[in-house]
Amino acid sequence: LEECGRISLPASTVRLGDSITASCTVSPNCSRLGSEAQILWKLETEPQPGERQRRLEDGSQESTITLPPLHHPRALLSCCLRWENTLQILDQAELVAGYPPAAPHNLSCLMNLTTNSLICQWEPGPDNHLPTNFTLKSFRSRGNCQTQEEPIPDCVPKDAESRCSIPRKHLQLYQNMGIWVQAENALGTGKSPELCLVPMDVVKLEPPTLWALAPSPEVAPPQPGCLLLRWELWKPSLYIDQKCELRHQPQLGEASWALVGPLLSQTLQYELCGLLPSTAYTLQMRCVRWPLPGQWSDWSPSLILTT
Amino acid sequence: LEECGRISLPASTVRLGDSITASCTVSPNCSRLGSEAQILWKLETEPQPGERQRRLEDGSQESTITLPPLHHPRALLSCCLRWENTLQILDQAELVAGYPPAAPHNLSCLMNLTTNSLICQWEPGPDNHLPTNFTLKSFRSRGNCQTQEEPIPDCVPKDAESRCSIPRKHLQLYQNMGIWVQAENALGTGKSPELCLVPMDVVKLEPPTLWALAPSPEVAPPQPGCLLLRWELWKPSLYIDQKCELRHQPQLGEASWALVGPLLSQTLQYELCGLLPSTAYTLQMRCVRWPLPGQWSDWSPSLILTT
Amino acid sequence: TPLGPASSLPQSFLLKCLEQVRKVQADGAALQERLCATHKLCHPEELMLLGHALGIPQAPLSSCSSQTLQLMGCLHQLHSGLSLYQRLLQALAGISPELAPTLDMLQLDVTDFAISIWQQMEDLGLAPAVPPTQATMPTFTSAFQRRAGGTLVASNLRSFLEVAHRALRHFAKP
Repeated sequence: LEECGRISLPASTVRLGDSITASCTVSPNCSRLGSEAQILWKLETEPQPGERQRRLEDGSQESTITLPPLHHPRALLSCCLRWENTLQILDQAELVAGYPPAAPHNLSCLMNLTTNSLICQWEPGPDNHLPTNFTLKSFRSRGNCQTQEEPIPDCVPKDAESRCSIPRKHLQLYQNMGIWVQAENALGTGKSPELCLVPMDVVKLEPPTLWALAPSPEVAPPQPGCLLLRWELWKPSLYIDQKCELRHQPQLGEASWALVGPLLSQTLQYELCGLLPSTAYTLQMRCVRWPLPGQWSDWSPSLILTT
Repeated sequence: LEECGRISLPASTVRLGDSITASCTVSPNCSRLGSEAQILWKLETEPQPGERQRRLEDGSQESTITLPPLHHPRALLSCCLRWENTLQILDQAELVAGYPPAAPHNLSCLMNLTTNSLICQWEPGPDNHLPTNFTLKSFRSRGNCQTQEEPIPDCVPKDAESRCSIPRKHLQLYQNMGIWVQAENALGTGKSPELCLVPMDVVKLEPPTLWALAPSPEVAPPQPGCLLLRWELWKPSLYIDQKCELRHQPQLGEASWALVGPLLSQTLQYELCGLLPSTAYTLQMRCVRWPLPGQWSDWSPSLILTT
Repeated sequence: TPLGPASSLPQSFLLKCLEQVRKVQADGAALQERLCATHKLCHPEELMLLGHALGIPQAPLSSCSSQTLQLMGCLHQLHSGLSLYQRLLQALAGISPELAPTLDMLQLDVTDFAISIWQQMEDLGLAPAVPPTQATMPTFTSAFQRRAGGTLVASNLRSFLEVAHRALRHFAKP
């Protein structure tokens, strides 16, 4: 089969605002007009003037055109021929325009003890109009991530999510690791600033569970203006030494939270005093890995007790 | 490494109610008791009497036991040895008991024009207590499925569902195909009765959409005791010739449905008369492929109009 | 007293080790619970004879026991013991689909703990140049033997960790 017309482009992807020079070669027998076939260009539906045409040795015609700066991420370029007062499309090419990827930013990671994976998320940066692949890259390191030991397999996020989770089997929970995000498209690569962290130091704790201690034979009823409490750490974190904080405020009125802490992470019974008598209080608690480094858990759901 | 003790079974899966004979061979140096090691059997936690023990040429001991009929689908058999007044477990085997699969029944198929697949479902039959694989098998046929032409790839349902969908690319919509379900487990195979159908003859139509025709310059208001209606076929079935049926009943009271049909599947305007004046009516419509064979669609959602 | 200068070890290292001991203990307990629930292997003492036949090696912790407590010797034994358990757990691969996730988690945490100790010994210039001779691993020829082996290894690991935990708590005392 003889090629009828063929567009060739220096690159199929250019930067927005750049202009591009294209050429179209039309073979002689396809045009059947003999030598003087008149090649025309269209960008989307707009005819494009200013093409330069020449005959090649093999008798085919070659037209070259420098298009105006591209301002649309996608544009359809057509190479056409005037034939029996119709405009015949011989070939089409999609012009793709955009920007190199910005460096992803705000990279942050948390170690999830339920899924046992390190979950990192980031801001991808402005839309660059081009298909862009994000990859979470990491490596193990002895010191503070200056030297790279074994690399860890790339973490490829699921369809266009700006988060990725590194499974437990690729992690050494008590060693330093360097982490960054790489964005890549047809026009270049962007690299986020590098994080250096120890997975266990960024464990995300779930809050403890707070309970009222019902008076019973073993448990004397609370003094006036006091409340009897009990709490339990989040089960998957029992092996981690923690300290906790309690905050309380009268349920009604505008009083701000009063903070009590640090509290031991394990108590069977705690008497909270210094409260207004026969008043309903909202109580919440949170814990943090301690004395080793860690992140505070969220505040627990409220427990409402009346003195 | 010397095999300490090894249970051998004629088959790891037997029929519920059958009894099974097992043997356990204990190598001499494992027992270190010299010849007279006393082999004992346990089924779950119950000691099993009645084993027969003999010495083999190589000095190992072999105990054989015929167990009582099995009435549990799963049971753990242990070969043990008395040693320094403890009972040592040398080997364990899980006895699996059940029934051969019953023949699946109530096989029915519908051609879904949205997913463009033939969806078949069946009743698996009683639980046979064994892991059972169900496969939907089918073949193309010229006549009424007496002769088998090309087979169609097996359709394996997703985890234990009793339905499977054969994708469009395996179907010839206007040809006969034979379909049946095969159930298979360690004790045998069960085969459902065979269906012989033409996919297009079992198309499942979605109901048409019913509208009231608002009076307008072109549309004269309805006569007393009449209602002005319009309906449209379900879009994906427009290429199929259909006939439709309308049913109506006064919204209040106990009157049963009145049926109007057959109605042409395409009308821009329909006047329904013979109704009680100023009465609220509930209207529903359904359609069926016609004159070619097909399945009635469900009744459409109700349209409530007042004469 | 045979006690080495406990203070030569950073407090954060000792606290990390204590946390890792508790983590591995929790993983080990989970494996034992599942072996009992899923395969009814609840009593290691019922599997002594099979254990002898399989030849499951034990890890010495003499330098960590209270009578002969010796810091650096204890670290060495702790590291080689953990390496032994890592290899034993590896040999149990294919134990059963239900137990595989629990076994993997235990093995990963034991490996992490061994690395923490090795790196601290390297930082102190105490890591042995020649790797210690490795005990031969038992070969398990049936699913039952892997489960029985798992029950014995988990039980031995539990006692190993109890001694290690007491020693580390002692070293960590300010």
